Amino acid sequence: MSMIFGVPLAVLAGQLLIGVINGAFYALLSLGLAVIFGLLKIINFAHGAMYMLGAMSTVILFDALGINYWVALFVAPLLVGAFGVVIEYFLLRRIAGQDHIYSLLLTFGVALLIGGVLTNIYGVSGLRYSMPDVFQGGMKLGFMFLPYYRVWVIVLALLICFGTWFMIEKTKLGAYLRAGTEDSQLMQGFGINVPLLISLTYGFGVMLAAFAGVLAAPIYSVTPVMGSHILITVFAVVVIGGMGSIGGAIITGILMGVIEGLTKTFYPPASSAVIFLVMVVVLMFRPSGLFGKEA
Amino acid sequence: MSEQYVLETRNLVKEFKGFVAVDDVNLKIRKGHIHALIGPNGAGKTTVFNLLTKFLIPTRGQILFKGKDITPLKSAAIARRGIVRSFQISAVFPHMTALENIRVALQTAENNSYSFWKSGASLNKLNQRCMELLDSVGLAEFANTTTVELAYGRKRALELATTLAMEPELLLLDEPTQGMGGEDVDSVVELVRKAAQGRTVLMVEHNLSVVSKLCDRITVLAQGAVLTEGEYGEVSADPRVREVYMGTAKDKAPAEQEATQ
Amino acid sequence: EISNDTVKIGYLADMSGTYRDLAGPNGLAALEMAIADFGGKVNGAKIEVVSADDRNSPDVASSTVRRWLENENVDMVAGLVASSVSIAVSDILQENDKLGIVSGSAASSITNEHCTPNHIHYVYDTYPLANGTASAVVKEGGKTWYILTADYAFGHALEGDVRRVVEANGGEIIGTLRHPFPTPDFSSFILQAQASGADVVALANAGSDTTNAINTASEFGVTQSGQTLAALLLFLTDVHALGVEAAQGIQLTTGWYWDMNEETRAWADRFMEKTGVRPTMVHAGIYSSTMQYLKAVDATDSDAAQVVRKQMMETPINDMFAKNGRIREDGRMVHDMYLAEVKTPAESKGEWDLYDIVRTIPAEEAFRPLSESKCPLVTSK
Amino acid sequence: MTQPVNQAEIQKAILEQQNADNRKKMILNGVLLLLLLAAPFAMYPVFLMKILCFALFAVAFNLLFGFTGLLSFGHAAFLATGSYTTGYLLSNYSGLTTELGIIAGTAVATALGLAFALLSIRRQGIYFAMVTLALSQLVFFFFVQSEFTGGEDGMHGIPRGKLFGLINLDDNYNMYYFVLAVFLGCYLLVQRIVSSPYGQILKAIKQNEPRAISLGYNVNRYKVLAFVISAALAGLAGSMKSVVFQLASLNDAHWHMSGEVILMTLVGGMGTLLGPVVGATFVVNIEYQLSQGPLRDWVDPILGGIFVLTVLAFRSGIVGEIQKFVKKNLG
Amino acid sequence: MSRGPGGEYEQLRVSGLHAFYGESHILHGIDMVVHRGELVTLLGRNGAGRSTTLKAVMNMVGRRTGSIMINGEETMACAPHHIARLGVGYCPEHRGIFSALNVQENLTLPPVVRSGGMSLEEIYTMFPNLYERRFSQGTKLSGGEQQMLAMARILRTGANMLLLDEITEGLAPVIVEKLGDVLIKLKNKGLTIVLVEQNFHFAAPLADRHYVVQHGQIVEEISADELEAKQSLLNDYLGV
Ligand SMILES: Nc1ncnc2c1ncn2[C@@H]1O[C@H](COP(=O)(O)OP(=O)(O)OP(=O)(O)O)[C@@H](O)[C@H]1O
Ligand SMILES: Nc1ncnc2c1ncn2[C@@H]1O[C@H](COP(=O)(O)OP(=O)(O)OP(=O)(O)O)[C@@H](O)[C@H]1O
Ligand SMILES: [Mg+2]
Ligand SMILES: [Mg+2]
Repeated sequence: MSMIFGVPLAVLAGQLLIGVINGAFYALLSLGLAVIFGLLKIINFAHGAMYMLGAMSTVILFDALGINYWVALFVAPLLVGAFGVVIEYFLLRRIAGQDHIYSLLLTFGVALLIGGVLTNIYGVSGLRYSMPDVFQGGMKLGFMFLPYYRVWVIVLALLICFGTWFMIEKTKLGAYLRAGTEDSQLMQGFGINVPLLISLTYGFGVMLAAFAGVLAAPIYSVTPVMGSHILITVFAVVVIGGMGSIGGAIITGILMGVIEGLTKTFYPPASSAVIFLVMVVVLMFRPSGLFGKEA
Repeated sequence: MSEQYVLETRNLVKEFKGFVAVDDVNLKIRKGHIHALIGPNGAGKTTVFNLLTKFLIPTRGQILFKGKDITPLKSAAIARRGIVRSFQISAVFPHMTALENIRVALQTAENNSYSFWKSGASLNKLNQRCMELLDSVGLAEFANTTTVELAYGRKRALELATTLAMEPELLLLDEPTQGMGGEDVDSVVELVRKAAQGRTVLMVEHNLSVVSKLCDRITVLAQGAVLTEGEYGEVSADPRVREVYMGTAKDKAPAEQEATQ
Repeated sequence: EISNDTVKIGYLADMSGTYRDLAGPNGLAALEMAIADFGGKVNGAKIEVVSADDRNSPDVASSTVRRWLENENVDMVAGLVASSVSIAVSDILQENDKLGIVSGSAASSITNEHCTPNHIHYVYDTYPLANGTASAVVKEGGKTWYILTADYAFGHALEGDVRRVVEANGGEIIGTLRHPFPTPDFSSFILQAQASGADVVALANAGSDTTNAINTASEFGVTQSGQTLAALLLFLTDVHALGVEAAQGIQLTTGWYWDMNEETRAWADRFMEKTGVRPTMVHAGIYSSTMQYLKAVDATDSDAAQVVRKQMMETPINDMFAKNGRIREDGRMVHDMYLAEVKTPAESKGEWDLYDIVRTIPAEEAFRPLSESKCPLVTSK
Repeated sequence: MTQPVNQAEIQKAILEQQNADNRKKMILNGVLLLLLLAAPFAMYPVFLMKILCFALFAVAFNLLFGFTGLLSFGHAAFLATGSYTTGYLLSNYSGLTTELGIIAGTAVATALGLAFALLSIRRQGIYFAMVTLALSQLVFFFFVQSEFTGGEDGMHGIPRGKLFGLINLDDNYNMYYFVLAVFLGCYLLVQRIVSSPYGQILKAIKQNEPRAISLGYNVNRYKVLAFVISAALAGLAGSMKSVVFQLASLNDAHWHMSGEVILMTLVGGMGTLLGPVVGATFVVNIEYQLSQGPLRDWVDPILGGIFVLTVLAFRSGIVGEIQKFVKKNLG
Repeated sequence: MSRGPGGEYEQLRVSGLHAFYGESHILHGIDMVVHRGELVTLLGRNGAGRSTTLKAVMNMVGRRTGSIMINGEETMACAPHHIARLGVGYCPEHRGIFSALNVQENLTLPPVVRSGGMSLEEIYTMFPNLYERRFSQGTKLSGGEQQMLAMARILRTGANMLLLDEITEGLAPVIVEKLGDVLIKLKNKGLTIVLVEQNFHFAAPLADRHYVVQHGQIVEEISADELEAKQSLLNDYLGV
């Protein structure tokens, strides 16, 4: 069997595929973050918490009301999205126009609140959630065994990413959003209900995170802390892609998934640090990220 | 001998992604002149300023200051050589007092701007000079006022005073009277006239009455290129200039020239 | 005699972080149960409890414990989960010559390099974990091993112990992989483990890393493809979170299981009334160790660290937690450990009916023999 | 033009203003000093030292954030570098007197600070924050991997040793007054820096960078210097901390620590001198008191609530709000 | 009832308008009326409060008291985004070009509020620069080009009352001239225009009436025909 740096080609192929899948997952998470920062200039440190809420609510909806995965796929993100709107309306709105740092502090506080409360109710060892039967098993690709669920994840994630990108970059609504965040007062002067727009945007952003949460529920251990681990990584993705660049977030997400995957093969201990190395290097040469507009 | 020219540009070009904003511009600014750069909107005036001060990097061409090539220098270095600009929108340090604003400029001459161990009092020796400069623009009484609280016109005056504090040999003014009306304009004209003593000034200005009152020489830019150059009389007489810039202002003295359109 | 007529116990544990569930608030409940069962008084002296969250931070822990010992004359510190915390606290205990009982930590170094005459390590450590599981699995024919190791002290220690045991029993380690802590997604690592073709995939990690790995392993059909999955540190709460669906068949070593006999069940029922969940081995250990401590205080009518420790060492432990357990001079409490196998969905008759006890590992076999000890208390002899 | 005014008078007024401010500063410093001198008799010394260390850390951070306008999200790296270096040296070279160990720790942190600065200083706003974060994550990775840090278990039993080989620091009171002296020294230094000629330039850069450039200032150099000083002080804080607690752990290097110092600064009041000190005291206290009390399981949510409240209700921080109040009501 | 004494339709009636920015009290009781098809200017020195008056009409200032009627409808209670829907087009003092959008997007951004606005073609023929630069980032335009864009933008919406703040600022005379013609065209189309101008010489020949603002109050109302008579008075107010 042919080798690369002592790694069988077959294994490498598998790793790449896995990388792309995790990448799609990062893309979905960083997309929400990019939408929220790019359009609202809010540094959403509650993003991890929202991802966690998405997963937790999927499990809780099932345990409490017997709501199954398919329904949860819609209901959970909507619930979390609504929650996001509430947060925007009652908290974030009051610090509109203030320095980034305040939104960071505020959302970080919110994240601590949510995480802490849930920890006290559900503990940290995780909630049980079993995978829908249709996804049991997987396909044998010769070089690896690919669970059906991972296929589902990548397809769905990419669809949503593209849809979001199109809505923001190519539609009138998107234009309103982009402009409204620069000078909301003037936009209102043009007759556009910016406050509503902003609430909905934030709601939508966290909805994406929650959606990723639902996708994660069957495969990762669902705990109140699951979000805080992934938060910083996702931030790195957004920065490398260029803060606020929607397309950038998506492409970089996948890219990072692959790079991380390769690191996991060649030097596993560094797999959590490599993304930051990439970030430093990228920002050396492109001050506003791979796809960011020059500041 | 190019010594009589403080500033020269040779075939200066700036392109933005294919779009040529400044197209092969050759400027010659005489020592001691007040030189105006006029031209329709988007002609490239501000861009030229940005190139001269290195806020933008020229695509091609040379910039000579007192005969020396300064094209490779950085913004800060150029400022220290004695080319200082004022901005199209007034640039001040909003949360410092008027006096402190000037003092920051004066500190460039001192060599204490890195000494973080010295006490603030060590700057007081500059106050005298600050006051003189403030007085020269009629802001002495506002010395201790925080700059945000100054009215628009006064901010511009302060900015000018700050610029003067640098003892620049060449002063670049981008639309110094913009957004001003009535007597404010006149006062700025007076300021510039004062400032120009013993200096060279290059200014962009759309208010033709100001140009006609102040400037010794005028260069007209259009679509990035030099259209013509000369004294106000010649330039304003030039039909091309009228067509692209002044408009159908018939044979009228500049002063009342805007008064009736 | 007992200092200022009170025996004061400080309970220090992670109350809000990653280790919350294996000791945490319920550990305090266990401690209080012990005191209540003991009668609330010892030799007429009243028993007080103070408690704090160590936030998994040695700073917080040490400033808390310092104040307890130096200003609030606490006599004994219980709980102690994160190894960084336990080691930091043991230093302070020695300075002030007070007693500490470590129930939650896994690091075997606590009674080895880091041993002091002022603390006892009660429930388990990495040595028996590796010992129990590894030797058993090798004996069942798992000859070639691939180890997924959490890339920090605990993981490295566990990996080392496993390597020793496996090779001692004629097995072979054909690959190890050190993954960052924590790792949200294990698919890449599991894939490499599968590619290695090893008989056994061992997990030298803990908490959410372990549960994530097991989840992914079952998703990628590790067991179906004929490999054995061995988790070296798995708590009841983890298995409960995984569910028998994903965890079935996994072999693991535990110091105690609630459903072993009448005695354990009886206590577990009382515990459940109080807390709503079944106890982990740590909870049981906290109860047992506190009892042992109070008995010693009672017998010696003293709360001086050395006196009590000596007494605790001299009296063998026979309660619902351990039979013939004893505390060695290095502070290690040695007792029988158990090799358990997670039940299949078919076998499991309830939320908490999770383990089959496959084999009992005798105390002397389970723990690191004193002959190998680096503890000054032992070597200086 | 306005009627001629007497310049001399105005200048006098300005100077008097300055003196008045200085007097105010003196009085404030005096009060602070007295409080701190008396504190150990009222409160537990080790705990006080913890507060001082974090206060110093926050002061260092605020020099960069509050006074230069640079948000570093990687200051934990310097704290940790300071504490690990000092810890390692003191544990392994018994000949070393404590102060030397501390100086060494600070030096290494300073060097690291320079490296960080050179790599990050050209980045603007949020990108600057993120580069510093990334770099500190790499440093964290290094500490996790290296043997000498003891990884997760951390570094323990660091000897406090003798100051100048004379004063025994195992005595909490000696230790406290040593920490206090260092803290006050740094506090005054920062106070000086802010009002120094250099401080003026920093102020200017913070308020209008392009203008500062056009006046001929090479702003990046000034920023780098500010960053390095800040890193040095942060490192010093770490070194002191490792000596006080006799341990160094990964918590110091974790990004949460970088976050915590931001919180301390904001809660206390960024851009004010006393703010970070008050903020640190407040946050450390709250966290500590809560983790002891009946609410110990609820520390995180309560902290979260406090941050939310801070941002919504008093954004300029405790000190900032007080200053506002004073300005408004007492002229 | 929205019919003034003269019987002409009252497009805008401001009475007793006070406005505040936080603590500072800027407008002290503005009273003015603008009839349909009129072009009215607000003259005054820097800081007099003219821009603020327009902002107040758009409900863009901190706090307001008094009354603002648009088409006879009281709007003090209206949310900002409802005002435009009443057919009001606002061109702000500092242009408000969006950097996130290119020139064309900027142009087409404001929603059309009424029929009869100008088409893109008409606009581009009026401002060739904009056509030339239509795909470059809005804020990359020159100062003057941005000014044109800001003006052109609202001509598209078909608003029938325009509030224009310093639209000639920084424009070359030739463009200023062109703008003059545009305003006359618009006026002839029956649009109502409130013009804030520094450049009196530009405003004078266009306007039907002038309001002079000082310290947040209307201190003088001058109709076009009185202009000669009151010229000197005006010069005092404006300090020309
Ligand atoms: N950063 C840039 N990127 C792309 N195009 C630019 C940029 N800056 C300026 N331009 C274009 O270059 C041309 C010249 O701009 P400049 O600002 O120099 O004009 P100007 O002469 O100052 O006009 P005005 O008198 O209106 O200020 C304009 O067409 C403008 O759109
Ligand atoms: N956002 C604001 N906050 C506080 N005060 C303001 C604000 N905007 C304007 N002001 C003040 O309100 C007063 C009136 O401002 P306004 O812009 O209406 O003047 P103006 O008549 O438009 O003059 P110009 O626009 O030529 O400066 C000025 O004193 C100005 O300082
Ligand atoms: Mg310009
Ligand atoms: Mg205005």
